[in-house]
Amino acid sequence: MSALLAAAGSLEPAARSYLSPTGQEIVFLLVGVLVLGAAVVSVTTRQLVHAALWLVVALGGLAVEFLLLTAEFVAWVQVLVYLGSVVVLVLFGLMLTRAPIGRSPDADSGNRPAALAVGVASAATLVTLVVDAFRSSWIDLSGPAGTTRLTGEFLFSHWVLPFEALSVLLLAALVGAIVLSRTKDDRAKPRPGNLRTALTKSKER
Amino acid sequence: MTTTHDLGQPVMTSLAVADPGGLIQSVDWVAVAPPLIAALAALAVLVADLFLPEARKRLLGWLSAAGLLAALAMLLPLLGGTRSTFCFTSGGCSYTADHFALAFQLLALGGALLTVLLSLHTVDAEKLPGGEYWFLLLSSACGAALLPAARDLATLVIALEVATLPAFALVALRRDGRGAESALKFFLSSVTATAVMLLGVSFVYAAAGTIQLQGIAEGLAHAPAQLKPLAEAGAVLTLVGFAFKTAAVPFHFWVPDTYVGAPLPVAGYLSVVGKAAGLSGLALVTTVAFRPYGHTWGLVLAVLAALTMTVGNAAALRQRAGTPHGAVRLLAWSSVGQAGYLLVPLAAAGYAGSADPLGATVAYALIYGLVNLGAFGVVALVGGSGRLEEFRGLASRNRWAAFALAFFLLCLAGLPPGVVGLFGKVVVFRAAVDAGLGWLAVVMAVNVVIALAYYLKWTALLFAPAAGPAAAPRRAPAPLSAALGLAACGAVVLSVAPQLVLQVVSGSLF
Amino acid sequence: MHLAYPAVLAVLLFSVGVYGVLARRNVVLVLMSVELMLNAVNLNLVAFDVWLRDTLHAGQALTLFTITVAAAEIGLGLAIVLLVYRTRRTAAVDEVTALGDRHEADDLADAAKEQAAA
Amino acid sequence: MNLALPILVPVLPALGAAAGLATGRRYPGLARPLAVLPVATAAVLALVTALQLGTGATLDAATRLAPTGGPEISLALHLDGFTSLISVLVGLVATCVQIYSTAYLKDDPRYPSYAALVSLFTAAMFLVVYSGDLIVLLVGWEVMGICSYFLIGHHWETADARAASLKAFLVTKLGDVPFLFGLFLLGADAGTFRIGEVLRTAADGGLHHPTLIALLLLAGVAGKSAQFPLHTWLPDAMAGPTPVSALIHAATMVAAGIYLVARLLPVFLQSSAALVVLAVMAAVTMVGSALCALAQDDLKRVLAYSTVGQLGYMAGALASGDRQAAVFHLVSHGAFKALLFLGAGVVIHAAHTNSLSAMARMDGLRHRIQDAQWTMAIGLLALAGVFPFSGFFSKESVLTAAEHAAHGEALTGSLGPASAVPTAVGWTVLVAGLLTALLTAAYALRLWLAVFYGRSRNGKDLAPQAGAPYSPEIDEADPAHLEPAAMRLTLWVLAVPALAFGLAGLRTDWLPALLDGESLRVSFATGVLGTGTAAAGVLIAWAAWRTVNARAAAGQQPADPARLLLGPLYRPAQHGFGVDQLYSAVFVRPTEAAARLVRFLDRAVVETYVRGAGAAPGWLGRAVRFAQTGNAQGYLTALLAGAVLLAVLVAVRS
Repeated sequence: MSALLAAAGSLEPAARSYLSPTGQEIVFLLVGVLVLGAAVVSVTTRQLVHAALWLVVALGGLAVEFLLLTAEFVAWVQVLVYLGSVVVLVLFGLMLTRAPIGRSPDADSGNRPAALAVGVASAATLVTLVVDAFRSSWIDLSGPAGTTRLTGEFLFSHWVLPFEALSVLLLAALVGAIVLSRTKDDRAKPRPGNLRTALTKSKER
Repeated sequence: MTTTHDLGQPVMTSLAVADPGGLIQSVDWVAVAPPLIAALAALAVLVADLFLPEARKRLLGWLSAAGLLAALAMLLPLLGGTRSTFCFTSGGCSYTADHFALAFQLLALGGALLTVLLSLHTVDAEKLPGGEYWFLLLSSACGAALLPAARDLATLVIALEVATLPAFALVALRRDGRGAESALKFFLSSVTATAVMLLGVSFVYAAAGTIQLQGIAEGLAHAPAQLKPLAEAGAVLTLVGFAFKTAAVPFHFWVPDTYVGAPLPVAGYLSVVGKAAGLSGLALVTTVAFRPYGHTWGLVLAVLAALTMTVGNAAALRQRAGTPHGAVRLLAWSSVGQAGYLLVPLAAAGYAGSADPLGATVAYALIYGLVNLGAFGVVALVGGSGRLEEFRGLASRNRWAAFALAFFLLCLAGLPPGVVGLFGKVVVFRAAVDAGLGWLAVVMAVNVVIALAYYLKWTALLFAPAAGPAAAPRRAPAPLSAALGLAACGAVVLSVAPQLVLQVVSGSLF
Repeated sequence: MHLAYPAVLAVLLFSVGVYGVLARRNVVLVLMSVELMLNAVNLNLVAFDVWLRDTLHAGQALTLFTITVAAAEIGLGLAIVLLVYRTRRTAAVDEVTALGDRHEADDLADAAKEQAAA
Repeated sequence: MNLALPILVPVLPALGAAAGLATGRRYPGLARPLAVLPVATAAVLALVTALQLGTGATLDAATRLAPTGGPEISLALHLDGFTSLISVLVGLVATCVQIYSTAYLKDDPRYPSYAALVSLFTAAMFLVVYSGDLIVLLVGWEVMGICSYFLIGHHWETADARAASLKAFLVTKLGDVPFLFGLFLLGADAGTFRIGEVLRTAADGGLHHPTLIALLLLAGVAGKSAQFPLHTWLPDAMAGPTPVSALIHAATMVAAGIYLVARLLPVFLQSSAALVVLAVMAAVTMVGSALCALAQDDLKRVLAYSTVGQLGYMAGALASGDRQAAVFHLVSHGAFKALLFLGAGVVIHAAHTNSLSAMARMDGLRHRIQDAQWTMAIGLLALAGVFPFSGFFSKESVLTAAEHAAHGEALTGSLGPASAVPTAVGWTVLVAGLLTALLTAAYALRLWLAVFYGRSRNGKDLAPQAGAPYSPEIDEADPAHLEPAAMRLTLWVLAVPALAFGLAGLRTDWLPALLDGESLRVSFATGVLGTGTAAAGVLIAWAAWRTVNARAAAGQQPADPARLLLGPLYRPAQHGFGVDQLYSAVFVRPTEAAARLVRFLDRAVVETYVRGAGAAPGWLGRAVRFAQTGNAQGYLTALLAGAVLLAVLVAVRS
């Protein structure tokens, strides 16, 4: 059965050459360049808050890429979870740790040369591997692959167990985050959802 | 959308394969009972925490212990045979309770139970927030119990996260600088390792077309040659996440720092249950999913094993008696070294091309788990700043604790009278030799000898005369004594009758 | 669409994340870089899912799980960062090194003691 | 026969040890009975077992212990004449030592744990003797190693004791690693760990790597039985209490190595190379240690070196293919060496020093401790191999075995063809043995004269010399009183076998029937040669003693007769021919590291271990610790770099 699945992804010589891209591909590439550029700026800029904002651009661009790949539901989740909450959390984190608003000269650690080496090495390796493997693969984008209805169906007909496990994970993360944000002598239990008050309170201390 | 359709390819909608009778997979509740009960117990603790008055919070700990006992009891009806649930209509299941899963569930839940007993005192003494502590511990145990039964990569990854994520919070639960720092290191290493692992998973998925373990094996065996390098790299990257949990070198750096900063029972928990989770995941993905690439990961694991044991033991050897928290640090490095031994049969499985050597890992892990938790328990009992110096003359202050620790250390070292440790090592040794990994066996033997030095040094320290005036013997808290007694009795029983645990070596696991 | 496009984009994004994790000083920025890595994996998974026409949609399911895991991780991670900041007054990853085991100071002290004893 | 008896023999002392450890602190009064009674009972049971078994019979019993998936391990019992003989010896010596210790360590606060360890040690030795399974034997072997570590380090307040216990442990462990490999290889080759079956396989030529196995095992034997080049721990181990020396270093632990080779001799006979190595090892050990013994000033070190030398005789007999002679000498040596050590304990107790040169300046020791004087005379005569003491017969049987081997007709009995032993082995052992006989007689006489016939020159020399060897005992001997009866009477008990056991060699039917059945009769040629060389040694030593005393009377600085005899060899011999220094140079980092070794004894376990095993783990450990900077980013770099490296390697390979 899985042999059949493996054959489902076509390794046949691409129906189109790389030199005559489809409209979708052009959009994908343009957005891809934007995403990559935003990501690079995000990890190099010296303005910490800007880094978070560039991250928003990169993650939003990725949502567009998901849409282009016909994975609608994933795209919306991406927008909701990342742009809606993760980035907000990150900004909170930056502010609560009193990250300077302007340029900070020491945004990068002394580990930069090593980081560059490892980053370049990983990029070289992975790109080589991926290009070598997929140089002739073609994605068939016809038909719905990720509508909300479809997603709901496959999630609940195939992936119930990890889904349930995730609920334990989320609850544990929530409880963990709350308990760590409370200060030690703060014995009164915060009501659910006042993580933020706890955070700000701790900041005031 | 302009696409060219591959005509030879059947177009299937999800409706065509989904079970027409019901949308949701059927569930065998008995099979999933062990992790499920742990999760339910966690919830119960969390709810009970809201209603219990401050003075009765101790009950929560006992409630957790009861929950884990119930979960352990639910292993018994599963002994008969293999049961699977959460099955796909197209074949394969997400959850399988076979002997392999049961053995590791026993380790995870039993280890968690011992940890609970060890923690009862710590939670009080260090004023940790009780309800959250027990809840997080039980959630993590639930993940560790789910992991060995998972049979697809999604469940495996999520279970690993369920086991790990609460542990971050547990490590930092003292909410002081040390706890925070150690949690930070643990967290960063773990998150990075997870990302690398997921990248590997995505490559494996691309090459095999599925994320069910059994399916991956078939898919990889038939994968086109073009995808092979990618698939092998993906397989190896997938191992990283589990190797991180197992504390294999070079993914081990977090271990000493984290153990030192964490509350002691949590450190013990990480060194046993965390390691068991990583190890079971490693065993599953290697021997089940990546079976066709046995020689690749066999070699990788063999090298990792050799590195791990050598680095762990060499570092443990350098621990000074006067360093604060030296005892925990020594145990941390020793656990790195032991992880090396645990990896040996896995590597052997890659070379032998069969899952038979896994039995040795299971047996050794069970032995190691029991003894190591015991050692952490004694260190917790001694308390203080955890310098090795403080163990000098323990025998004159607290004879039973000293004997217990000496016995645990001898078991870890693999010396008589800790015969069970010796047998464990012999079994692992055999696995390596049988698979033709002679060089690894030699490395292991040398390491066992190196390790003798620091285990014996510590043991000798216990019986040396106390340097200062002997402190008045502190009465050991009852639960702590119970846990230590349990661990010591277990180790003694196994030393007298090692076949109890060694029989898994001969039986078939999957 | 050529599969190579999303796949290459994903691995490049991943490497950028790797660089960020290793080069950034502020822990929050390190966390952001980890998010980049995870997102790269997501792109990979979605692309492979669509390419494989996987009837189980394992790729997309895993993507959704990964997003959730990432959210949980960042929540807990920030709590840890705040705790570190509260106790150590810093959020720079290379300043939180009290638990290291280098002990140069120890070694020097030992050497001095040995000198004195001799 | 009833299996319970032989099983109880190792179990009783072990239980006694456990009980002693458990109750020692709370009920100190129980410590003595708990120390003596189990061991004594075990000794009686060992005797009963031996008598029940009778001569020429063997008994094997086994119960499966652990399925390991391969060769299985079983709790096997093997009884034959060898085990009978040695177990009775072990029981006798251990009982004497326990009784003696009740008096010798009367006021030692750590007596309970000491006695328990001695019991445990005895139990382990019984286990080694009775075990029919190599792995179970290994367990006993290791337990003995640990016990000896603790016992030698009994006086751990002193640097010497700590260093010595450590050294004993490390050096024997250095041998145990190859030994472990040898055992596993042997088990793998033979497909079983049962000794009986291993021997059967060996006899059928079924071993694939006999030479490798034999050499690996020899390393362990050299460690335990203190053969060159791993002998260095034994003289240092004298820092332990004297009864421990008697127990460990005369009759039990060091005998274990010899006993093991005797049991596995058919394996060794498969490889003439291993026999040659064994013979050379024995020869170097014998001669070297005898020279060292002659030059030592410390009474116990003299005895220790003589033990090394006598073990060399046994090894030589084994190399000649005659295990009867080896075990014969083992037993008689066990008896007289235990006697000598216990006697030395009495002397040290009375003289307040270990130093021979200090004793040589003391008047009247012989009047105060007459028991010791006469029993030690018996022991020394046996050691020197004078007719009709036990040492004479056993040593002659060794020389006879060597002589036969030299003529190509080795007394291998039913174990293998006589041709298995190269003639060079016989010659090596024979020549070295005769030379050693001469030296042995010389140092035995020197010892006796120095201890008992010392003469005070000016009455003020009684205090030990500055820098005299270290005397660890808690010492409150009162010159007005005799030593306690427990110390004196045990000497006489041990004197009986030292005197009479050799006569068993004369009754040619009993002892051989118990062992392999070959004759143990002394051949005329070696008898004459051996006695002649011994007599020559005595004469030379006597002459030297007279010369030295005459010079002293003439007002010259009194000197050690050994200095006269050895000439330029004296100083190297006194320092064990620099083997230790050689080790420092080779294994330990040169010179300054050796000096630091002494200074940092508190960390000694780690440091010496690290250096003894080569400095690599130490450097590695330092590097690892150095990498543990505490900077999480560094950790992440290693993690990611490791992952990338793995990916690259795998991608390149595929």
